[in-house]
Amino acid sequence: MADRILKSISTRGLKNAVRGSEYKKEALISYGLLIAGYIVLQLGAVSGLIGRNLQGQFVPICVYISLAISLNLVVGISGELSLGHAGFMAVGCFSGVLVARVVGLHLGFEPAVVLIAMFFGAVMAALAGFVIGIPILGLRGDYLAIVTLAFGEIIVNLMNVIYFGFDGNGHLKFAFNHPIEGIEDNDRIIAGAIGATGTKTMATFTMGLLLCLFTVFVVLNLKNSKQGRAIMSIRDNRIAGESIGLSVRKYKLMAFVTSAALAGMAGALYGLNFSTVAPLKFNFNTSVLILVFVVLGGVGNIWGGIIAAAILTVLPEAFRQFADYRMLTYAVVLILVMIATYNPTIKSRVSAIWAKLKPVKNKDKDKDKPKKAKKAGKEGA
Amino acid sequence: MKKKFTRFAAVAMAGVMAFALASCGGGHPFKKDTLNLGNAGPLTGGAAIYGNAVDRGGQLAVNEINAANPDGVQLAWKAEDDEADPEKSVNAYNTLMDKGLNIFIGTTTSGAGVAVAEKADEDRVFTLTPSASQVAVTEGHDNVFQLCFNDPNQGVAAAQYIMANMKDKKVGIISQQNDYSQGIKEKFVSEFKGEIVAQEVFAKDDEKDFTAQLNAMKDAGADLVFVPIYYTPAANILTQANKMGYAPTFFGVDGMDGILTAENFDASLAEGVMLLTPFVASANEEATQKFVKAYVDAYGEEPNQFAADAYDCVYAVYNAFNQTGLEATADTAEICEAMIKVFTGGFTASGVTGAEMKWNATGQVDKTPKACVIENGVYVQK
Amino acid sequence: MKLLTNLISGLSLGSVYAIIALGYTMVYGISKMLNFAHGDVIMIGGYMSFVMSVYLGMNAWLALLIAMFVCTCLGILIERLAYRPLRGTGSLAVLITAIGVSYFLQNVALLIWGANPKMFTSLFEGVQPIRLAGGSLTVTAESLFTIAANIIVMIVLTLFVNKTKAGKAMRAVSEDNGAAQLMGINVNQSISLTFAIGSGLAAVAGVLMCSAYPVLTPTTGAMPGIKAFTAAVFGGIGSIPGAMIGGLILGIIEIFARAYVSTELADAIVFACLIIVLLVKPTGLLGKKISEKV
Amino acid sequence: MADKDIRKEMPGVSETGHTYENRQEIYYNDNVGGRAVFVDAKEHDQPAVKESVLQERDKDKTPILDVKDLGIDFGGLTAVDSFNLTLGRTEIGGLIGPNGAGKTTIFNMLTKVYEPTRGEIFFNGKSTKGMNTVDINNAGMARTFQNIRLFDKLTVEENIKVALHHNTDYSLIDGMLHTPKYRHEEFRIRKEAMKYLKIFGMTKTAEYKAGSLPYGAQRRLEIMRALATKPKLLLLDEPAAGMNPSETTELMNTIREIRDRFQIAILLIEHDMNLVMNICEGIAVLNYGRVIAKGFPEEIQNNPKVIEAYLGKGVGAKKKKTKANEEEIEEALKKGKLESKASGKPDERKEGE
Repeated sequence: MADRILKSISTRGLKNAVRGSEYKKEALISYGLLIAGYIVLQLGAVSGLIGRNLQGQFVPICVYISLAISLNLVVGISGELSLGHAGFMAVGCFSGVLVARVVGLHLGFEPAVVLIAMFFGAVMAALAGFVIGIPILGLRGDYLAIVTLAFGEIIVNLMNVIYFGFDGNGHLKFAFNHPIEGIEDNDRIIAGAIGATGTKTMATFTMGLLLCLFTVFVVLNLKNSKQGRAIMSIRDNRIAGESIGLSVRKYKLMAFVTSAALAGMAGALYGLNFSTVAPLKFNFNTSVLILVFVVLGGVGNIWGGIIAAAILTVLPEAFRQFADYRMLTYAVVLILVMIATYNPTIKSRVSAIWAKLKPVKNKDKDKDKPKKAKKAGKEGA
Repeated sequence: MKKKFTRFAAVAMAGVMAFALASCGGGHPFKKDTLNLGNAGPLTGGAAIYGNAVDRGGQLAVNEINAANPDGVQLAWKAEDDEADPEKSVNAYNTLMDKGLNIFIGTTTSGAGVAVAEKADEDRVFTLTPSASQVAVTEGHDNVFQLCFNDPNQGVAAAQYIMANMKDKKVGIISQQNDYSQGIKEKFVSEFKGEIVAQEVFAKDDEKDFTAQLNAMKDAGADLVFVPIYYTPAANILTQANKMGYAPTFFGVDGMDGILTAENFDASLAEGVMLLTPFVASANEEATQKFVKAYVDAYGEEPNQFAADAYDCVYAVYNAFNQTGLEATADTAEICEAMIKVFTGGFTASGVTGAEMKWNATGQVDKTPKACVIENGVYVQK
Repeated sequence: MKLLTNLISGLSLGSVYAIIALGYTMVYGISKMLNFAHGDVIMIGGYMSFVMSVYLGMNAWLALLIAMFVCTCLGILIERLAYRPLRGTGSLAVLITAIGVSYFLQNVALLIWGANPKMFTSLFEGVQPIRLAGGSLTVTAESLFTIAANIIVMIVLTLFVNKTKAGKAMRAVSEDNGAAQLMGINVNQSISLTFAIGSGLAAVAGVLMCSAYPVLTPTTGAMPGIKAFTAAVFGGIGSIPGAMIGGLILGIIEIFARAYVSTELADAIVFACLIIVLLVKPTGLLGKKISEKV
Repeated sequence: MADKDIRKEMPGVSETGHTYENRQEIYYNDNVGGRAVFVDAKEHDQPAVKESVLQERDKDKTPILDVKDLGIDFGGLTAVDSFNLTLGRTEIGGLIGPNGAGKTTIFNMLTKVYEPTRGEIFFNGKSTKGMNTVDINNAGMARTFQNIRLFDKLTVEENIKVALHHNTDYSLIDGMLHTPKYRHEEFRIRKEAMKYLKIFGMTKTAEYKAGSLPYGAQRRLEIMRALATKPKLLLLDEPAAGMNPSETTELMNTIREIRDRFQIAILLIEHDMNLVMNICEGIAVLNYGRVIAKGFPEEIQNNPKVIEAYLGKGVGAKKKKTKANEEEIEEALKKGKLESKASGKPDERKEGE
C-alpha cells in the first residue's frame, strides 16, 4: 500500500505555518481565570481588603463577562457584528424577574429560584433570538449589524409598554400599552417604562461564577464541536461552507440563538441583583459596551473577553477620583487602548519587546506575516 | 498567541494603571470627625443637569453651615456620579460607603433611588433623598425619607388642582417613557375625574420632534396639556407648539421647574405655563432670596428645584442631627436609628422648598406644593 | 389636512436626518467604518454656532461658517489621531474607537458648556412661519430651508464626487483602496478630505437641527446620529441620493407612526420598517448589490 | 455507523491491486474501440462504458452528470450558452479554454452558486432544478475553487472534520455539553479525518491552521475536504494553478489516485495542458461561453479551432503568466503542452457578476 500514499508534506514546508488554537489551553486559562478571580475576590472581600465599591460589582462583573463571552459567540465565532445584544439581556432580565417573583411565592430556597429564573430567561431570550434570527440572518455585514441594532431598540421599546403584576387575589395580570388598573404599587412586577420594580435581590457572587463557568463551558464546547466547526467554517468562507453542504442560515441561527440564550441567562441574574431595572438600561449604549469588551479582549478570544469585561467594568469606578473628568478619562483610555492594541506599528513594537523578554518561546508561535503576504497574493490572483 | 498577548498586556496595563491611580486616591473630603454627607446622582450623561444641581445645592448648604458654625458639627459633602443608572448608583453609593458615609442625601433620580434604598436599608444608613420621587424609594424602608413630593403625590396634587381651579378644561397629557413621568401620569390619570381627551408619550430625553404629539392634542381639542416631564424636552415642546400656533395652558410638575434657567431661553414661549413646584427661584421669601443669591454667586446660574431640594436636605439633616445629640464620630448605624427617631418624632424643617415640612413613618414628606404660573418671564405664585 | 401637516413635519424631521446621513454615508463609503462619533460632531457644531452667535454676538450665518470651519478641523483631527492609526485593522476596532471618540466629545462638551440646556437661536429668528388654510397648516422657514439645503448639498456632493478630480479620487479610494494607491492617488488625503466634508456637513446639520429643535445639550447629537445612521442604511449606505431619500422616508415614517399608530410604539415601528426594507432589499433602497467572486 | 470499516466508504482502497498505468492503457484502448465518452447527449445512447477492466466503476449506466443546453446571462451579457456535457460515473473529464471562456461559471452553475438562465442539469439522473448549493453537495457533488477557499482559521484536521459533518451524528446539546455520544462520535470522525490525511500525506499538518499552509498543501487540503463529503462527482477548478512542474506531476497522480480509490467521476478545469492531456479521458473546449470542441485528448490537441482559440489571431493581450514562467511555457508548447495565452476580451468578463 505504501505506493498509494502520496508523498508527505515535509515539515520543512511548514516552517511558516501556524498551529491551530488549542482548546484545552484556552479552556484551562478561561476556567482558571474565573476560579482564581473568584477565590481572590472572595478572600479580599472576607478579609476586608476589597472595598464595598468593588464588592458591589462582583455580580455585574460576572454578568458582563458572561455577556461578553456570549456576544463573542456571534462576533468572534460566527463572525457577524451584533449591535443589539442588550436586547436579549433585556428579555432574559424581565422574564427572569417575572418568574423569580412568581416562583418566589412558593419556593423559599433562593438559589433554586435564581436558577429557575435564569433558565426561564435563557429560554425566552432564545425564543426571541430565534424569531429575530430567522428573517435577518440572510443579511450580511454592516446591514446585519444595523438590523440587530434595530431589534435591540424594538425590544427596549416593547419593554416600555409591557406591564405585569399581581391583582388582589395574587393572580398574575398582564397588560400591553397601558398600566394594569387597580393594583397596588408593590404588586407591580414589571411596570412599563418604570421597569421591573420591587424585585427581591437574590443574585450572589457564587451564582455569578456559576453563570460565567457555564457560559464558558457552553461556548468552548460548542467551539469544539461539529456545530461550532460549521459555524466557524461559514465565518471563514461562506461559499466554501455551502459547497460542502453547510446550511449558512441554520448554523448562523444556531450561534445567534445560543448567544441570545446565554445573554438571557446573564440578564436574569442581572435583574435579580437590583431591586429595580428600567428598560432604558438595555439600549444601544449597553449593547455597545458589551461589544467593547469583546473587541478589546480580542475577537474570538474567550479569556481575553473575560479580562476585558472585568477590567472595563471596574475602570469607570476606578476613575471616580477624577470627579468631573471621570468619563472623559474613560473615553481617552478607551481610544488609547484601542490604538495601542490594534495599531500595527505599536503592536509589532510591543511584540518585539515581548520577544526580547521571552526569548525561549519557540518559533511556531510567531509570524503571521508570511501568511498575510500570501493571502494578499491570493486575492490578487 | 503573541497578538493576543500584546492585547492582553495593553489591557492589563491600563487596568493596573487605573487601580494604581485609584488607590492613591484623590483628596476625598470625608474625615472621621466630620458628619459625612454623600449623594449619588447623574453628573454626566443626559440627566447631568439634575445631578449637578443637587451636587451644587448640597455643597452650598454644607459650606454655609460649616462657615456659620465653626464650633458645631462640621459637615462634609461628596457627590458621586451614577449616570442615573441603578447599577452605577449602587456603585456610587458603595464608593461613598468606602469613604465613610454617615448620612446619604439620597439619589438624585428615582430608579437609582429604588436600587440604592435597599442597600442603604441593609447597611442602616439614614437616607434623605432630595429628588428621588418614586414611592418605591421609601416604601418598606424605615430609614429612607423623601424631601420632594413623591410621584403619586404630584400626580394627585396636579389632578386636584386642575379639578378645583380649571374644571372645564379639556385635558391632554404628554408624558415621557421613564419612571418619573409615568409614575406621575398614572396617578394623575386615576385621580383625575375630568375629561382627558388625549394621551401621548415620547421616548427619549433628546427627542426632537413633538409635532405629532402636539397635533394630536390640538386635534383632540385639548386646552390644557399636562406635561409631567423634565424641562429639557419641555423646552422643545413649547417652541414647537408656538410655531404651530397652538397655545393651550401647559401644566407641569416639579421637573418643569428650571425651564427659565435654560440658557438663552425665550421666556415668552413659557408665558402662561403653569406648574406645581415646591420651589420658586423668584419667590419673595428671605430664605429663598438668600439661597438664590448665594447660588448665583457661587455657580453663575439660577438654581432649579433640584438644587433647592438638596440645599434643604442638608439643612434638614443638619438640624435633625443636632437634635439627636450625637457626635459626628458616631457610628453610621447609630446615627441612622437616632435620625429615624427624630424624623418620625414630629421633627419639622423649613427651607426654600417648603415651610414646616413633616415626615410620616413611610418616609414621605408633608408639604404643600405651590402652583405657579410664568408671567413675563418670572414665576408668579397662584 | 392632517395628513399634509404630518407630511410636512415628517419632511422637516427627515431632512435633518438626511443631512446628517449624508455625512455618515460619505465617511462610510470611503473608509467602510461606522463613524458613531458623527452625531457628536453635530453637537459640537451646534455649540460652536451657539457660542459664536450668542456669546460673541455674531451674525448667525457667520457663526455657521465658523462652526463649519471648526468641525472640519475637528473631523480631520479625529480621523488623523483616532482612526488613521487603526486603518486596515478591520472595521470593528475602528468602530469601538469611534465610540470612544463619541464619549470623548460628549464629555468635553459637558465640561465646557455644562449640562444645562442651551436654547439655540434659529438661523431664521423672527421669520414667521407660513400659515396656510386658516392656520391649520404651518410651514416653518427652518423646514423649508433644511429641505432646500438638503437638495443643494446632495446635488453639490453628487457633482463633486462625479466631476471633480478630488471627488473621483475619493470614489476610487472607496472602490479599492489599494488599487487607488497604485494609481497614484493620495489615499490619506482623500480620506482626510472626506472626513473634512463630512464634518463640515455635520456642522451645517447641527445648526439646521438646532434651528428647528432648539434644545442643545451634550447628548443632543447622539440619538439623531443613530437615526441618521439608520437612514443612511435605509437608503443604501454609501449612496449619496440614498442617504437623502432614506432620511426623508425615515422622518416621514417616524411622524406617521406617531400620528397614526401609537406614540408608545413609534420607535419600534420605525425600526421595523427598516428591517422590512432590508429584508426586501438587503442593501437598502439605492445600495449597490454586494457580489462575491467565486 | 460508528465503527464501519473505512474501506467500505472508500471503495478505491481495493484489493484488486492493479496499478493505474495498466488501467489507463486499457482504458484508452477501449476508447479507440468506439465507446462514447464525453460526448453530446444525443450521441450517448450507447452504454457509457463497455465491459472492461473498468467494470467495477461502471456497473451503473446512468451518467453521473448530464447537462443539457445550459446557459446563463449576466445582465445582457451571455456568459455561457448551449453547453452540453455528459460525464460517466468514473470518468475524468476536462474543461479547458482561454481565460474568461466561462469555465468557472459552468462550475458555479453546476453547484448552483449561480442559477442557470437556461437549460437543465441532471445529476445522477435527477434534475437539480430548485436545489441550492447545499442540496447539490448533499446530493453528491463537491468542488474546489480556483482561488483556494479554505477555512483559514481552522486547523487542517478541523477542515476535514467540518466536511464530515453529515457523518457526525450528535445534536447541538451534545455538542454544547460534550456528552458521551459527542465523545464517541468525535473519536470516530477524528480517526476518519486522519485517514484522509494519511492518504494525502498530510498527517503532519493536522494541527496547523489551514490558512498558514504552503500553497500546494492548501490545494490538497481543499481536494481532501471536498472528498470528505463523500461525493459522486468531484469538480476541480484549476487544481494545478501556481504549482511547479514537479508538484503538478504529483497532482496528476493524486487525481488519478482519487478516482481509482474512491471510484468517482472528476471534472476539472485546467490550463496546464500537460495535465489535462495526460489524465482526462474526455475534454471539452470552451471559448466565449460556447463549446468549440469536444472529444478525446488527442482529437482536441489537433483541433484547429482549439489551437486558434488558444493562440489567438495575434491578439497580444496581457499574459497571465509571469515572465519567469514564460520560458517554461515556450518549452511546454513545443512539447505539445498547450497553455492559455490568448485571453482577449473575455478576460474582462467577470465571472462573479
